Amino acid sequence: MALEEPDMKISIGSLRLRNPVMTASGTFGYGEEYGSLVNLHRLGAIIVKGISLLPRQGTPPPRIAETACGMLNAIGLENVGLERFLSEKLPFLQGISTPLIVNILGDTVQDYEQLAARLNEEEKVAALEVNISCPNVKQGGVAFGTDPGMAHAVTKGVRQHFSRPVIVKLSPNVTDISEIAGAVEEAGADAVSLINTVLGMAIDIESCRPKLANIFGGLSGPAIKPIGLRMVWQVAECVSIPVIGIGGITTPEDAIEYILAGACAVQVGTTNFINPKASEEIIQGIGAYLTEHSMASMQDLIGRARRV
Amino acid sequence: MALEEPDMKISIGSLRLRNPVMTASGTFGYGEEYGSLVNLHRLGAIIVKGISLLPRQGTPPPRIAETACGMLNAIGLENVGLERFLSEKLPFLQGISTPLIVNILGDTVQDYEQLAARLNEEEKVAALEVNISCPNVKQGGVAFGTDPGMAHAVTKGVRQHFSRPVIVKLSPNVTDISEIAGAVEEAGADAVSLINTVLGMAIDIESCRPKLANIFGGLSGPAIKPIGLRMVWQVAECVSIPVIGIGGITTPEDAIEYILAGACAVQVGTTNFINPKASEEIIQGIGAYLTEHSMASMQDLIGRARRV
Amino acid sequence: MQAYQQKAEVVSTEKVTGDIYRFTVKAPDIAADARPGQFVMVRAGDGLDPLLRRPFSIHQVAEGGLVQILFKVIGKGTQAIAGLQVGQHMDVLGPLGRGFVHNTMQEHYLVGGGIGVAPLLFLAKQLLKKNEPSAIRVLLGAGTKAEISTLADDFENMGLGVQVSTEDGSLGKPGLVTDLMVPLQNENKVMVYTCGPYPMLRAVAGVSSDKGWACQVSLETIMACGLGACLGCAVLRADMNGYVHVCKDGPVFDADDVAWL
Amino acid sequence: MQAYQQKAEVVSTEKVTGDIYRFTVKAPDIAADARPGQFVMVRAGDGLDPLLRRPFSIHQVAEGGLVQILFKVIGKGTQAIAGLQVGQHMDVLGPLGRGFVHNTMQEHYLVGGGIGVAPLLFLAKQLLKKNEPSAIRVLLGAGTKAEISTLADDFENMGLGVQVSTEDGSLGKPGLVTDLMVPLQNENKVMVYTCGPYPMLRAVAGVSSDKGWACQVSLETIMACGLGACLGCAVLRADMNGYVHVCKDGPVFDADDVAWL
Ligand SMILES: Cc1cc2nc3c(=O)[nH]c(=O)nc-3n(C[C@H](O)[C@H](O)[C@H](O)COP(=O)(O)OP(=O)(O)OC[C@H]3O[C@@H](n4cnc5c(N)ncnc54)[C@H](O)[C@@H]3O)c2cc1C
Ligand SMILES: Cc1cc2nc3c(=O)[nH]c(=O)nc-3n(C[C@H](O)[C@H](O)[C@H](O)COP(=O)(O)OP(=O)(O)OC[C@H]3O[C@@H](n4cnc5c(N)ncnc54)[C@H](O)[C@@H]3O)c2cc1C
Ligand SMILES: Cc1cc2nc3c(=O)[nH]c(=O)nc-3n(C[C@H](O)[C@H](O)[C@H](O)COP(=O)(O)O)c2cc1C
Ligand SMILES: Cc1cc2nc3c(=O)[nH]c(=O)nc-3n(C[C@H](O)[C@H](O)[C@H](O)COP(=O)(O)O)c2cc1C
Ligand code: FES
Ligand code: FES
Repeated sequence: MALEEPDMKISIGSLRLRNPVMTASGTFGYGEEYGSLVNLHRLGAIIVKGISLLPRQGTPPPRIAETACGMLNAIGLENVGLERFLSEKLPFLQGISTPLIVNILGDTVQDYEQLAARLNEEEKVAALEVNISCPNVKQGGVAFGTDPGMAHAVTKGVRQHFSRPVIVKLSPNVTDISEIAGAVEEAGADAVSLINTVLGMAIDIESCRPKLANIFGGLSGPAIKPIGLRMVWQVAECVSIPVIGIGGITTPEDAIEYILAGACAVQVGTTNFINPKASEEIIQGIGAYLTEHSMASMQDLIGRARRV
Repeated sequence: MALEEPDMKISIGSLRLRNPVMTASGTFGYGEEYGSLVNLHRLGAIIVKGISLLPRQGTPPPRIAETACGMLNAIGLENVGLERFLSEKLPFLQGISTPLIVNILGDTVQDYEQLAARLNEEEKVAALEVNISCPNVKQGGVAFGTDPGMAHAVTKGVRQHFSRPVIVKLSPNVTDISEIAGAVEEAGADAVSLINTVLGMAIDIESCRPKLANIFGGLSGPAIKPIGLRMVWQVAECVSIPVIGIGGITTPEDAIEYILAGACAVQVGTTNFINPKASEEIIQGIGAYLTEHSMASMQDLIGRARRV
Repeated sequence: MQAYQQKAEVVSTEKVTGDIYRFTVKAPDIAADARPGQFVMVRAGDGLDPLLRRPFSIHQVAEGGLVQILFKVIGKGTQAIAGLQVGQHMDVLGPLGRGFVHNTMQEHYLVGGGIGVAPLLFLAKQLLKKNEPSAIRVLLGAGTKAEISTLADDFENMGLGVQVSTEDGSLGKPGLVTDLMVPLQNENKVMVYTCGPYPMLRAVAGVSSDKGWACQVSLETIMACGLGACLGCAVLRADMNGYVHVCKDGPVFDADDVAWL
Repeated sequence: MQAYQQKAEVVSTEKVTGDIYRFTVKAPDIAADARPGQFVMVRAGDGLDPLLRRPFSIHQVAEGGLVQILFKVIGKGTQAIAGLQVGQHMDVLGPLGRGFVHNTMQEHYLVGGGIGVAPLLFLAKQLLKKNEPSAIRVLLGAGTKAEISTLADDFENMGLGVQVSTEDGSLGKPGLVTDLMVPLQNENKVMVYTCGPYPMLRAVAGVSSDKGWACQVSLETIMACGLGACLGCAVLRADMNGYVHVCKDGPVFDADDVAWL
C-alpha cells in the first residue's frame, strides 16, 4: 500500500519528537543494551535509567517478583552516578540521532539542582525527566512526589538550572494526583509524565518472607494500565502543559488509549523486557491507526475521548 | 487421610468465625444468588452488597470492562435500599447459619447512623462493614475514606448506634492508608477491611469513548493483589485491631499471603464471578496448609511474614 | 434458581465457517435443566487473562447430557475456547437466566441475525413439540452466505420454512432480516422471538410493534457473574426508571419492557 | 553484544523424564553466535500471564540453525513452554550473557546438579574440539536415577568419563555430587565448571577452593530483561561492595568473584 505516512510529530515545550513513543526510565538501560534489538533511530525519544549525583548500589536481591499481569521491582535506584554516566554512557547515545532525555533523582533539592546544572552543559541532553518518587532525606523520607510543596520546590530548582524542557514524573501513590500536577506546572514544568510504579508487595508462602528483600516494590506492567490511564485523564483535565502517559503499555492499542485520554506521548516500560520490538511496533501501530481513521496528525488523536 | 482438622477459628471483636474466609461485598449479591453453587453454611461469613437508606438505581451501562488480570466496575452502588433488604433479602439469610455482615454506605454521617441504628435491631446482622469509599455529599463530594477526619466521624457515628462489631472498609486511593486506619481505630472500629477497588479506567479505541458510561470505575481482581497486600502489611504495622485482607484473592496461596502479611481473615471478591467454588476451595486450602506446616491454629499463621 | 458449575469435557468441535464454531460438551446437569433462551458462562483453562467467563446461549441440548454452543471468535476469550481440543475440558456455569416464554400463540416467527441464531435452534425444537411445523417460520439474516447457510439447513432439516436475507445478496433476499418481516401479513396472534445484534433487535421490535405482534428479544451485555450478583449487566427499563439485569431478568425480555436507545 | 529476537519454530520435543523436557527450536542467528554457558530468554504465546520471559541455558546447538533447551517444569512459564507442539513457535531472545571461559587448563571437570547439567553438554562439545576426552571428566549429581540417566548417557556417548551420584542411591554413588569431587587427586591445573542449585554451587566452589582448583559457576537469579537493562538480577560481589548482574556479567562467574551467602 502506498499510503502517505501520517504526521506523528509532537512537541514537548521546545522539544520536537518525530513520534510520540519513548522508552521509560529504568526499563531500557542506557540505550546501548537494546542496540542490537531495536532500531534506536526510530524511537521518539530515549529516556535512560535514573541518574543520581553519586553512584548507588541499590537494594539487596531478590529485586524482582512476578505478579498477575505485572511485576514488582525494588532496584533501589542502582545507577552509575552522574560522572560515569557522562564518561561511559553518554558517548554511545551521542551517536544516536534520537533525542535523549535523562531521568534524574536525588535525596535533596540541591541534589536535583546540581544534576540539572551539570546536564545543562551537555547539548545531547534534550530534556530532563525529574523522578520525584524518591524519599526526601531532609524531610524525614517522605517522597517528594507525595507532597505538593516539595514537588513544587524540586521542580523550581531544576527549572532554574536547566534551560531545555523539564518533565516531572509523577507518582501514582497519592490521593490526588491533580494536585501534585498542578503544583509542578506552577513551578515551571514543561510537561508531566505519569505514572511511576504503584507500591506493592508479594510474599513467598513457603519461606514466609516477602519476595523482595526490600519488602515493598514498584508494580508495573499491564496490571496497572487502568490506573495510569485514569490518572492521565485526571491530570489532562487540570493542567495545560503536555502529559506523557506511562503504565502497562504493551500494544499500539494501549498507547492509543493513553493518547485518547489526553496524553501527547507515551512511554513503554516493562514491555521492553518482554518484547524488545514493542516500541517500534507501537510507533507503526499508531501510524496505521491514524491512517485508517483518516487523521492527519497527532492533534486529531490527543484527548479525543474527552471531546467525543 | 485421617488428618485432624486444624483449628481455623478467628475472632473479630466479639464475633467468632469458624474460618477466616468471607465473601466480599458486591461480589456475592445477597447470598441467595450463589445458593445452588456454594455451600453457604461452610463460609466464614457472608458480606452482602452495600445497602443505603433508600434504594439506588446505580449508574448507566456499560458498567463493566475487563482489563489485564482484572476488571473495572461502575455499578454506582445500585441496591434495593434498607427496607427491601430487610423484607426481601434478610429472611433467606436468616436460614443460613453463617454470620451475616452487612455492608453499609451513605452520603452523610447521618445516613450511616440511621442504617446502623436500624440494623442493630436485627440480631442476624452479626457485624457491619462500613464502606467509606463513597463521596460525602455534605463536604463537596470528597470521599469519606480519603480524609482521616471524615473517616473518624463516620466510624464514630456508626459505633454509637451499633452494639456489635463494626468493621471499616478502607479505600486504597490514598497517599497514606495507615493514617486513615489509625483514625478509624481511634474512633472505635473493631476491625478494618482493605482494600476496596482501585480507581481506574479503560477506553474503547474504536468508539473513542471510555468503556464505562461513568468514565471511571473500580479496578478489582488479581491485578491489584500486590497493592492490597502492601496496604495490609502497612496497616497491620500501625493498628492493633484485626485487619481483614481483600484484593485479588483467587487461590488458597493468595489468601495465605494476606494472612502472613498480617490479616486475620480475608474476603474473596471478583473471583466469585470466575469460580463460584473458590471460597470453599480457599477454606480447604488454608486448612491443608496449616496441617502440612504443623500449625495448630490461625494464630501461628497470622502475620508470620512480619516475624520470620 | 438452580445452576451448576461443571468441568465439561469437549466431545466434539465443528468449524461452521471461518470464525464460527459449534462445540459440544458433556454437562449432564445443565443439559437436564436447560430451557431455550437460557445461557451458560464459560471459561477455558485456568489462566487469569482473560479473567472473566464468557456468556453463550445454549444452542442445543442432546441425549447423553450434551450441551452445544455456537459461537463466533471475537477476542481472547472466544479464541481460548476455540483452541480447546476434543477431550479437554471447559468450565461451564448454567443454565442461567430466563429463556423464551412460549405462550399459546397461533404463529411463531423466529428471527435471527448472525450468530444470534444460536438460541433459536433449541427454541424451534421445543416449539415443535406442541406446534405444527407450519405454525413456525424462521427468518435469518446475515452478512453473507457462508455465515448462515449451515444454520439455515439445520432448520430446514427440521421441516421448517426458512427465509434468508444477506447483506451482500449471496443467499436469499438481499438486505436486512427486517426486510423479510415487512411483507408478512397475518391475521393470527403472532409471537416474534429474536436474537442478534442490538440495532437489528431494535428494528425487529419496531416492525413487530407496528404489526401488532408480540415480541421477545434476547439481549446481550457485558457480564461478570451471570448470576445476578454483580449488577453489571444493567439495561434501562422501558419506563426509563431504573434498570433490569440481563442475566437474571433476561436475557429474554418482552420487547416492550426495555428502553430502545 | 549482539542479541537476536526470533520467533523460533519448535522442530522437536522430547520428554526426558516426568517433568524434564528437551525442546529443539530453529533459531539460526542465535545458533550461529551461541557459546557454551550463554542463555536465552523464552516466551511461549502472546498471553500477559505469565508476563516475563523465562531464562534457559543453551543446552546444545546443532546444524541447520537449531538451538536446544533442557528444562524442568516448575510453574506457569515452563508449563506453557512444555505445552508447545512441534510446528508452533516460541519467542526466543539470545544468545545472552557471558559463557564459560576455557583457558589452557590441563584438566576440565564438568560438575552438574539436576537440571544444571543443561549448559554442560554444549561446553563438553566445545572442549572436545581442543582437548582429549581423557582431559575431561563429568560429574553429575541428581536426586534419583530417572532425572539424570539420559543425560549421563549423552556424555558417555561422546566418549567422556562420567561419574554419577544420586541422593537416593538409585544410580552411581549415593550422596551429593561433591562426594564425587572430594576423593579426586590431581597435580595438574584443573578448571571446574559447575551449574546447579545454589547450595550445590556453594559446596562445589568450596571444595574447588580447598583443592586449589579454578572454578567457574553458572548462577541463576530471577530475571526480567536478560539484557542488563533492568538491574534486577543483582548478586553480591565477593568484596561485599556492590553487585554484579547475572545476565550481563554472568551467568558464568569465577567462583572467587561472588559472595557465597
Ligand atoms: C446472554 C448472552 C448470550 C450470548 N450468546 C452468544 C452465542 O451464543 N454465541 C456467540 O458467539 N456469542 C454470544 N454472546 C456474545 C459473547 O459472549 C461475546 O462475543 C464474547 O464474550 C466475546 O468474548 P471475547 O473474549 O472473544 O472478546 P473480547 O473482545 O475480548 O471481549 C472483551 C470483553 O467484552 C465482553 N463482550 C464482548 N462482546 C460482548 C457481547 N456481545 N456480549 C457480552 N459480552 C461481550 C467480554 O465478555 C469481555 O469481558 C452472548 C452474550 C450474552 C450476554
Ligand atoms: C541463566 C539461567 C539459566 C537457566 N537455565 C535453565 C535451564 O537450562 N533449565 C531449566 O530448567 N531451568 C533453567 N533456569 C531456571 C528457569 O529459568 C526457571 O526454572 C523458570 O524461570 C521457572 O519459571 P516458571 O514460570 O515455570 O516457574 P514460576 O514458579 O512461575 O516462576 C516464578 C518466577 O520466578 C522466576 N524463577 C523461578 N525460579 C527461578 C530460577 N531458578 N531462576 C530464575 N528465575 C526463576 C521466574 O522467572 C518467574 O519470574 C535458568 C535460570 C537462569 C537465570
Ligand atoms: C525495573 C524497573 C526500573 C525502573 N527504574 C526507574 C527509574 O530509575 N526512574 C524512574 O523514573 N522510573 C523507573 N521505573 C518506572 C518506569 O519508568 C515506569 O514508570 C513504570 O514501570 C510504569 O510503566 P510500565 O508499566 O510500562 O512498566 C522503573 C521500572 C522498572 C520496572
Ligand atoms: C462488581 C463489584 C461490586 C462491588 N460492590 C461493593 C459494595 O457495594 N461495597 C463495597 O464495600 N465494596 C464493593 N466492591 C468491592 C469488593 O468488595 C472488593 O473490595 C474489591 O472488589 C477488591 O477485591 P477483589 O479483587 O477480590 O474483587 C465491589 C466490587 C465489585 C467487583
Ligand atoms: S452479569 Fe452479574 S448481575 Fe448480571
Ligand atoms: S535481568 Fe535485567 S539486568 Fe539482568
